[in-house]
Amino acid sequence: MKEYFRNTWLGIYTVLVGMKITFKHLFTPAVTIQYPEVKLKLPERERNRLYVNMDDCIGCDQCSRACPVSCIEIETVKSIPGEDLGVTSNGKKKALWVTKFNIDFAKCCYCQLCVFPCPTECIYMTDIFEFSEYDRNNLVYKFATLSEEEAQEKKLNFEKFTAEKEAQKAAAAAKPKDDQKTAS
Amino acid sequence: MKSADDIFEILKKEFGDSILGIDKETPTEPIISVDPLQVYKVSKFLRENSDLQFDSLMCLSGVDDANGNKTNNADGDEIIEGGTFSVYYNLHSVSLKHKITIKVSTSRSEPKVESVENIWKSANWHEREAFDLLGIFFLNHPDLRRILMPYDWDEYTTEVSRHPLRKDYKNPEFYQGMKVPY
Amino acid sequence: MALKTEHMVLNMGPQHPSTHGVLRLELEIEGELVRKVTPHLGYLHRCFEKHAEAMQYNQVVPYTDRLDYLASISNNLGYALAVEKLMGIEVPERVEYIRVIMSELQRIASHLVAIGSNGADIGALTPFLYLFRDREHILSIIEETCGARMLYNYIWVGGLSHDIHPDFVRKTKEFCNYFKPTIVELDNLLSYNKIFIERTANIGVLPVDTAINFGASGPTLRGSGIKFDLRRDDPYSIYDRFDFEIPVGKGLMGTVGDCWDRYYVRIREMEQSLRIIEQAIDHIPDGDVQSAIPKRIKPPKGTVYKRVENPRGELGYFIVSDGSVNPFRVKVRAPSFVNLEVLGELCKGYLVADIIAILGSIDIVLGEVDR
Amino acid sequence: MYQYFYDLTGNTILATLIVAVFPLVNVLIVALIGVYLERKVSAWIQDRVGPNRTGPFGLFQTVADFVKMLQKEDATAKDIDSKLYNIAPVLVFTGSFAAYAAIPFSSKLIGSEAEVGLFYVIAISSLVVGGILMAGWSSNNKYSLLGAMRSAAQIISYEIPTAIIVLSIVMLTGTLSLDKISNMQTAYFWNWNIFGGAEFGITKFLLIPFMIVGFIIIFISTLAEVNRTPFDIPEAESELVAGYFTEYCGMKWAMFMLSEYGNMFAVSAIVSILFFGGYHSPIGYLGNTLGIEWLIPFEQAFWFLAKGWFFILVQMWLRWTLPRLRVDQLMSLCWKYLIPYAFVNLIIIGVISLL
Repeated sequence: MKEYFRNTWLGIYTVLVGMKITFKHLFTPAVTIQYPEVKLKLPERERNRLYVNMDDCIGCDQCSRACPVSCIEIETVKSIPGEDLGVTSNGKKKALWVTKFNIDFAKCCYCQLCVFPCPTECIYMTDIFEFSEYDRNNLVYKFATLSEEEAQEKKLNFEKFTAEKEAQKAAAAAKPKDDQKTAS
Repeated sequence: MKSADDIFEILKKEFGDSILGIDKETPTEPIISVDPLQVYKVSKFLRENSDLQFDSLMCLSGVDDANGNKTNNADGDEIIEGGTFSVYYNLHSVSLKHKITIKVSTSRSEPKVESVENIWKSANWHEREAFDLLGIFFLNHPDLRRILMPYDWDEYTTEVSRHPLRKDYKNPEFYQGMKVPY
Repeated sequence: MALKTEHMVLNMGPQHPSTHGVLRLELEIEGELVRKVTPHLGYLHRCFEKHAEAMQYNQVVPYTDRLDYLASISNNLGYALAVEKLMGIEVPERVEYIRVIMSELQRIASHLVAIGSNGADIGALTPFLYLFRDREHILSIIEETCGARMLYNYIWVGGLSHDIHPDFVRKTKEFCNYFKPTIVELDNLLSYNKIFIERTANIGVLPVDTAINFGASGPTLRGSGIKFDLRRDDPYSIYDRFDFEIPVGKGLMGTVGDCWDRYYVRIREMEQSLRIIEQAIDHIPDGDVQSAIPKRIKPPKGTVYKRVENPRGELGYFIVSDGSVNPFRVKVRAPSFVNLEVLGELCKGYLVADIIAILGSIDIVLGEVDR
Repeated sequence: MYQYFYDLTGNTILATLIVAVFPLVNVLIVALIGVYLERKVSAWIQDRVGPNRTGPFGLFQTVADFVKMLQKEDATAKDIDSKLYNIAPVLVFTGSFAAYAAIPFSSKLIGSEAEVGLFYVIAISSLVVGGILMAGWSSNNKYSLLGAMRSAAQIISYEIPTAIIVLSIVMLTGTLSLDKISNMQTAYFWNWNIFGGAEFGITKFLLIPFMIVGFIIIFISTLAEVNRTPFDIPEAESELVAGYFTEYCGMKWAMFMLSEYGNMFAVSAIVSILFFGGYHSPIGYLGNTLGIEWLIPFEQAFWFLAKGWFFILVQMWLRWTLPRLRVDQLMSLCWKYLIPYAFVNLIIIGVISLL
């Protein structure tokens, strides 16, 4: 019988305690912020969208090798000795034309493994997180600065250059044989 | 608190040839290898014996050793013939606070291991997962079905793509009309 | 002639408001009484183990985040400790201290979600929002240090990805003082509420021997009265330097090992985590957190099994390496995968509403169950 | 009021129509404000802001919901029992709306001064059970069937404590007509039944504790009858997804919501009539002091609505604090706790009323 009354008393008492707490919360100001108008200030180490500063990029392919989901595609073309490709901010001489530098943000898992190995720190994470698209293909960002024709033209130069080198090497290889013939 | 060697001695004395040996060089833990069809008796002994008392199976993992030779099967896929699958049992005794790892290796063509399900209940799903992902059959397991892969995975897949964790696994082209490769 | 009755099979399917993810429970019920529960898994299977075989050792860390996405720091910690043990790397003191503090913060955050969703499953929606408001503090502290809120890729093999933020220590202390009174408020609002006790006491009682036999671990095991905590019984990193006790279910509101005990163990565990943080926060030695990170991780050929006290239980990594850069096989012993097996045993003879309460008290995360 | 309109219009049908429109308008307004208030109160309790995008302070939120409901396609499952499926929402709504016939909004504004008003209200509100069972059975969905079975058991068993407490009040007042009961509790608040009714004397002070116990019991049991937390088991979101109205969408679902809020107001109106003096103001009428006769009915209507809304707010406040009971605990609470207490209360009030 005692249990019966204890249950009733506990039932009423704990319900009232609960109600006291929620009543107190009726008057505490709201904790939530109104997102589109009020934006949260993100810390500076924030890891959201990647950005590649192309004039520092030497096309060393370190970041695409480090990426676990392989969402970075880079294509480079060697430059002919004559050409001048400029110097990166920390003084390294650039030797490769980066014809294609795509990051597929639909696949990227924002783990920041690509930022650490980059020798010239040209790839880093910004705090932009609102970049949703209607079509998934728009999420593939093209960072390469060379336009299509320039890329073609660079490729052609390079092929022409290698062809000339081949020819000279063949000629050089052919010449010593003549010497041997002449010498023997 | 028994070291791996004493446990090996006790087991060797008890079971003789079905304990195949102890491997101490490879790093981090000595591993006792046991004959796959005796594993039930050995485990029962490991659990009941007063000074061993391994009452909790920490983890049971199936591994495809991929030590066979590579050949091509009928429709040109590259598969591994021969070689072994091995199942590692990490055991731990809550009361006596010592640990041991038991290894069991079976042949790859028809992998059969004794199930330890009614010694440690937690082995039930681990064994089902090893069967599902590697194709190791656990004899007299209560309900050996697939646990993680879809139930009708067998109808849509060829021999080579039936168990995903095998080293020679190849993605099926379609699964229920959906293109599988990404 | 006995009336031919048939059990009704109710499908608490992958899409259900309180199965903590995509878990399908096939209930055989007779009226409201549940006769048999068969869980069906695999709806969130993302082949973590197959991925891990194609990745290098340091690239697997972001994948381990996604196993138990509510406690990713302890997933990273487990994986990092396993590979460090395989390669025999010694980690500087500063890294050890930061790892302990971070994993204790993560434990509190994960318990907050566990308790909140357990209460929401039973109908009390308000505590869920209060707990998420507190969890926001922890997430912003961690976000300041490593840039991400939930999936951190923070603990690497041999060190950490970032050093702690300059005002990390101040903010953590602030959080500790802020959090203590909210636990008391939660206690009054939910733990001692008669209806909550009525719904959880004496429900889903897990006896001791089935708990050990099924390999349950974490709050599910400790709820049944067994004082087994990896931080104390199989100490890893520097947990043996801190004194904290291990809360155990005592059956205050019913029999030992019922839903209420598992719920109450989690609350006391949060207080213990606060104690650990307060002891560790003032003695973080200085040093470089990235000094012991090997340039190229190529562990020797061999196997390792390392286990860590994840907020849901014993998280074990079994790694087989064949000496190359990619791990040969990574098997994860997920605590929720093993604790879920107990559900079949636990739910016989209870009502449909209790299944939800029991599932909430075992606190599973499907990312870890299906890997 | 009917007489007033009959003289005005002349034919009976038009008059009854006008009289019937008043409670309907009230139910719609209650639903309109109720849904909005439910979201705002839950937001304030949970330290959130609640809807504030549609109109100033989010006032048009319910209008937006209503329009959404209107334009929603009435998708029904394949093999549902269409006749029952369509009647169910109508039945549930009429069940809860019919209770307004006997409720006096003010001395002038009353549907029908039926002598057996209270008896009629309790009887008609059990019509809802039929509707819910039909909804649960006809939507051919296991969860709805479970929800319907639970709610049938719940509403039927919680009518008994309500009936007992109503009986104890009727013993005191002697009449079943709601109008007369509220008239008995005239003038200031200490004449209300909760404070022992109008006559002065020893019985008034003896009655107070039992009246308070009676009020708590009837408040809990009417809460259960309306399926509000902690008794919202038929549509328990976390177990049965949405109970008996899982398969309904669009206007049919809105009918269920309308009847829920209508029922909430009807129930809190009955509680306020029985215990808190119906439409009588606690502090006397402005009309009397200023001598404006026609103002009094409006003041009475205001006080009646204020009390009704106060109880609705308390119901909402309870909803966002307490977890949900299980079905068998619900039954044991009713049969083992509420009914015994109600009986004891009945006997004691009976004895006191004889003094």
